[in-house]
Amino acid sequence: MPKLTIEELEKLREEVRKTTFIREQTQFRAKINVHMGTCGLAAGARNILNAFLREIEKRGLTDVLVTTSGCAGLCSREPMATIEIAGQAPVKYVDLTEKKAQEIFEKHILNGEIVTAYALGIGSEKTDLT
Amino acid sequence: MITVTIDGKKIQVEEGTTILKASEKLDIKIPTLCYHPLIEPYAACRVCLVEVNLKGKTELMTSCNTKVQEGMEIQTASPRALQSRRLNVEMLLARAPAAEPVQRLARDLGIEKPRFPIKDPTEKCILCGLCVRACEQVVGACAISFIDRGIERKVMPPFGEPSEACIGCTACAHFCPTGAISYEDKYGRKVIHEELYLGPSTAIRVPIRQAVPMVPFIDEKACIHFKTGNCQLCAKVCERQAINHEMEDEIVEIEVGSIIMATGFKPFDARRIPAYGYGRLPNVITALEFEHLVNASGPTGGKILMTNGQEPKSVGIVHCVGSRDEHYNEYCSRICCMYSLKFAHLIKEKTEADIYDFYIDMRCFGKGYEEFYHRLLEEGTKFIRGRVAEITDLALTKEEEGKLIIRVEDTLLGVVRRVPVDMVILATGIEPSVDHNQIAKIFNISCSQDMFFLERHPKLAPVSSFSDGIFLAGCCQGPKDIPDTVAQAGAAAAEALALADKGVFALEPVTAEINEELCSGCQICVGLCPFNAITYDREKDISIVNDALCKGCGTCVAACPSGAAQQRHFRDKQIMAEIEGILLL
Amino acid sequence: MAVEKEKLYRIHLMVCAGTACVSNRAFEIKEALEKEIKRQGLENEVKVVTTGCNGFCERGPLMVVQPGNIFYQMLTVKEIPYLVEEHFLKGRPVKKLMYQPPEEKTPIPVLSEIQFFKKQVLVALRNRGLIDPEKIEDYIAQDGYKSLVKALTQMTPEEIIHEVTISGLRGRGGAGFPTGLKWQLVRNAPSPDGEKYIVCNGDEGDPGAYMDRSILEADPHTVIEGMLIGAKAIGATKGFIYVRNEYPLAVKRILIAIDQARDYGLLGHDILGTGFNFDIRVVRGAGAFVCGEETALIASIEGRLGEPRPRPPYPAEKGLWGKPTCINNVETWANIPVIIDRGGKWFASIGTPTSKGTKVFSLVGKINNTGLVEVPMGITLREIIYDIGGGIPGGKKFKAVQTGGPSGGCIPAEKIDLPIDYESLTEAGSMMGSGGMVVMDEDTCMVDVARYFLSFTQDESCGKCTPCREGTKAMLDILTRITEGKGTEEDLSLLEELAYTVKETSLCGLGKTAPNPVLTTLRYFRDEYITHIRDKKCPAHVCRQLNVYTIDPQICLEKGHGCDVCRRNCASEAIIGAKGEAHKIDQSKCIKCGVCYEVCNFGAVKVD
Amino acid sequence: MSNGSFEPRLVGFLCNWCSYTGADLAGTARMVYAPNIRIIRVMCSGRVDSQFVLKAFREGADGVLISGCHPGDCHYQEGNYKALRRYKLLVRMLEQLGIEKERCRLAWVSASEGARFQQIVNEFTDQIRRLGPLNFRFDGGSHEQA
Repeated sequence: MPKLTIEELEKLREEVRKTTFIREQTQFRAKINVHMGTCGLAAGARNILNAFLREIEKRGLTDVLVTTSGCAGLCSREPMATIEIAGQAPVKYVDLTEKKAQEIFEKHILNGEIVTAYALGIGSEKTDLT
Repeated sequence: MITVTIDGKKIQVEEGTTILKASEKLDIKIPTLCYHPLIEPYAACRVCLVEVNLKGKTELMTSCNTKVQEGMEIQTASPRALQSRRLNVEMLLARAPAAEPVQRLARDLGIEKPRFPIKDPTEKCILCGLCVRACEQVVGACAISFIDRGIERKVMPPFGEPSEACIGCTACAHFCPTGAISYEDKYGRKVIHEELYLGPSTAIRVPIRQAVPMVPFIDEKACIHFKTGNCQLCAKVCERQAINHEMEDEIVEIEVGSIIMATGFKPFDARRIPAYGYGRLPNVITALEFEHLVNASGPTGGKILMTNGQEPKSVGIVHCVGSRDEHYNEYCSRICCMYSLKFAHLIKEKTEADIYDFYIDMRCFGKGYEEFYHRLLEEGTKFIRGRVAEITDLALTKEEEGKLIIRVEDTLLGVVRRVPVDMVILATGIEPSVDHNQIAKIFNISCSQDMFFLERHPKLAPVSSFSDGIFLAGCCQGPKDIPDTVAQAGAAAAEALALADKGVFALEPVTAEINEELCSGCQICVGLCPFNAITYDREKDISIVNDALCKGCGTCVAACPSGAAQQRHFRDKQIMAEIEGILLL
Repeated sequence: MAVEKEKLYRIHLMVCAGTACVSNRAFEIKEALEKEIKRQGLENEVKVVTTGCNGFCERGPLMVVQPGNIFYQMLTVKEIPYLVEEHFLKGRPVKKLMYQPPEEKTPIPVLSEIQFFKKQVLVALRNRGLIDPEKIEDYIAQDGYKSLVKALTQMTPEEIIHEVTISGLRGRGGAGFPTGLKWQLVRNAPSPDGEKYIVCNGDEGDPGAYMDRSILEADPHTVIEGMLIGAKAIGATKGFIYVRNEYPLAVKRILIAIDQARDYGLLGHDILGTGFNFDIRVVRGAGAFVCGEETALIASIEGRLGEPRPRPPYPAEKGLWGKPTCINNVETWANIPVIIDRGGKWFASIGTPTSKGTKVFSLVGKINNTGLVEVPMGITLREIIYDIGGGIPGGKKFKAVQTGGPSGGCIPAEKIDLPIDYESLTEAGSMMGSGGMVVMDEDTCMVDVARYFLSFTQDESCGKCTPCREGTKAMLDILTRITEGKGTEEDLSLLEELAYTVKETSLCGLGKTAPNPVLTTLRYFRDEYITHIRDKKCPAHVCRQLNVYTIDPQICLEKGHGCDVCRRNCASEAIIGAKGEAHKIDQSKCIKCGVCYEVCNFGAVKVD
Repeated sequence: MSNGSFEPRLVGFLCNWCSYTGADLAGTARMVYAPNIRIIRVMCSGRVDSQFVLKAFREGADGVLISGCHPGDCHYQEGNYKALRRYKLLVRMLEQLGIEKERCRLAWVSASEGARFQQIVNEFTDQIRRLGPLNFRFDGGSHEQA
């Protein structure tokens, strides 16, 4: 382990923070909820989840929350995920693939426009974001 | 300088002085237990607590280590200080009831019985740590320390076994205020007969009270500094800083013009006469031992006591022990008669004992000596003329039980008597000192038959020896008493001064000389001369005599084949002429 | 340990691995979690992190799920599979594992909502539950060593000391000596060869106090950073952390932290390239309570017998090996980085005019929420005991609280609204001390409490000075006699005289504070002493020798039908009666051991 | 020289420090010893040249005594040792000259041994008396007065 100079220390701080932010972050700008019921998992929800995680990792964002939840009920259109920007109504996307997920991430999460092509519906039960 | 008031009295002291020292200056006594002036204050016993008021805040502080500060008002016996001191002493009394200083302090503070349970009534240790700190700071051996904690705390060597670090200096025992540490008395007093040297009590001491000069010396074997490199307390307390542990014995060579031999004598060893029972029978002592006994600085402080500590009722003094006797020394030691009379007189003065004096001839040769002898007669000393045959403790009759019986042939009554006495003094004679022969060899002095040094001439040169510049004084030349010794010493000194005063040293006129024409340079004489007075001159190929070194023995002259070497006043021609003259008749 | 690229996980499980939880099988729970996560294939998404003590020890073993700050407590290995699947896979937090306040019905999922944590203000314990103490990177991520950089590069020693002085920080070891002033003293003290030392006092001998341990276990780096800043301020050349050997986990973690700090160039030679040299060595204490006292601690580090020496000279002038030494408690050092980071003024904004900042108390005894609480100075006892502590278990009445461990004193229930700070506690006869807070309810006998604490200090007295060695033993004998009913009136006055003298004349802090429990219990609960002495009775039935055990014949017959359980268990055959009959106790034989009272299921045995 | 009894003529070389003083002590102590001996004082027995002994015999001496300090006592440290060596060689030479070995004797007498000196001289005189006169005179030719 090389001896750190002050700059290296600061760089290391940023580096590590990128993965430990979730430990104390309470407010998030956006929340991605991948539905991982047994059917979702079978349909490949895990890859979608990892895709989203890689997107966050690539951009080093610290204000996007990724959670999973149980089956949303529409097993035929799995894998599904609900994207919710703080203050806006959540949007549920269906029949996701990794590529679609990246597209949704850039358009919806980063720029805030909803990708209606893949969306099933807008607005569903309210989740609080604490 | 700092000014403080102690018990109302104002005093100025240097900075850094402790309250205790400042109080001592005002001779206010503050009790202490774990304090010792030569050791760093430990402030453990808390008995030296005093009430101190500084800038409005009053507190109890230990006076042994707290340094004075400007404007302090100290009360050494305020009610608050007294109350806390009393309770602490009471607790200490419960821990160590047998500790004598604590008992004294408790009495002063009005404590009869401690209100706390007494665990061990014989306990003396008050855990003040003086022994531990002395062993560490003063001696430097660190052999003992505190072990365990709280109420179980005790002073122990490691694991309770005797520690190798201990050098047996007993410093811990001396520093212990309560005598809790006892030590096996190795350096105690010796019994009076075996050895006069009574063992060191401290490492630095004056040899004996009458030592000249009366100056202490350091006994390296007993001194802690030479064992651990520490201590040096004597140097610390000596105001004149006269002690320097670095000094060592050194051999000093001094060039002198003349030497006065005053090597003294050795008392005759009374053990060589088994019949007299010296060393075997108790209370048979030699004259020198009696001298030590009767001396004020002696073991009994001048009282004449037997080994059992009581005064003898009867004393026998035996003359000519080892003198005037073919088996031992034929010569008379001159001094025994007179000091025996002195002893008789002293015994008469100091005790009620009756005194028997066994003599052959009473030799009172000096001024006023005879008159002293007559006084003794009047005082009632019983004089018996005869040589004592034997001293025994084999009692034949009842009154002889437990006494020493002196068997003597009383030549005046013509009968053999048995005189029972409590104590016998053997008037031992004088013999040449122990290393008499080595000294004689070193200084090349010849000895007379009785092995004392031989003077050059009994009448013409009584104080000079055969070697020029070496003079004799005192008993080394023959037995004599103090007046004679002093006189002879004066004479020897005068001779030496005369020699030195002249500045010129008269050589013997009989030195050898070598005639240069006759000398063939054979160098026989060079190797012959014991004084290396002859040297070979290479250029002239002849030998030359150095007049200053030549002692004039003439050995070279006799050996010279060519007669080149001649001795002044003893030339060959002169001796040949003598031979002729002497044989004319 | 190369800095492998940190992977982004979506969930971090902060499993508490403080000594308490570890002894509660925290590590088994961790393994169960990891096994389960692997089985569910979540190993790239869910990361298990072991942290230092979370504080809520009552409810161990604990886990906090981040993000979301979900608090799980009293976990058992059995429930882990269900938990992993339910919460981490399906995202539904498990209600029955959450904390549920005794009276209420609905559990509280989020940690910050829980009463125990709500009123706490974390400064010294800021990183607890957030970082893995054995990873320096976690600490650095939490702004670790940021203050050190600021101190080394932007601040002069005088500025640092100024900052600490205006912060009003006072020693958290117990004496409460202003830290800024102490640093200034050590900085000014001359040292011929320039050697000066700083020491972190982690001896923490008080029974029931374990905040130093939890700081060393949870966040060792904050102590190191604090000491580095102190070293720069004072000009110290070497540092020592003196930790009790009875804290093996703390020793292990502080050693790991020191090695990591050295590897990263934050300790040793030319720190962070600034040319500043400073190193720290850990010294393990041999378990003597007296070595918590600064001069005894110095003696212990020097390898000598651990016993205090008279002062002055104070350690600031002549301490370790005769050099100027600054000794501060673990918690004091832990506050330093925050003060430098957020400024003295911010720190001074917390607490009371005379006692600034926060204090960590270890809340123990008869309290529902046993654990470590860090509260701002000035908080009242009521808030600590009821709001944070969750009140007294079993609905018992609150009687008193002992603060400051064996050197502290008892504060009676009447003073429940006493704001806590150095002066208020001292005025009440107790002292802040290390921060131990033992809550006592009506079933506690104050005489026995005094006896217990005194037996501790008596046993731990180093025995050097007479009052402490002999005085504590004498006081203990008297108190023992009183609890055995043999006490007399004179005993009481002698006890008071002893207590006063030992407090006044002892050489060091141990002796000076040992009588506090006695003095405060005498001051507030004198009546209990009187009942023990005159009526030979112990109201709280704690002093068994004073209890009288009798059997109510009626209950014994009707309810118990003479079940004979008590007779069989009575060791001294003091109970007479055959099976089926009412039993009786022969008072002459009864040694008052209380076994019959415990074994009788029908409450027939009465204690008076 | 009455021919009734032969009175030997003896010559004694005495070292100044021991033997000569011993002889003097014998005198002061009124010890009587045979007058036959004529004493020549030399500084040390080492000074006695063998020629002196021969000269004495030639001049009519019947016996020659050389006397020095006891070994180790010599005032000049080694003089008497040298005398002892010369004496050993001398007596062998005397025999070759027809002079009985006993006629020349070497003795150690220290300054205090007056009695011993007396006893040596008397005994030496009787011995020589028993040996009878030497008559070692050269006939024909008088001694040139060297």
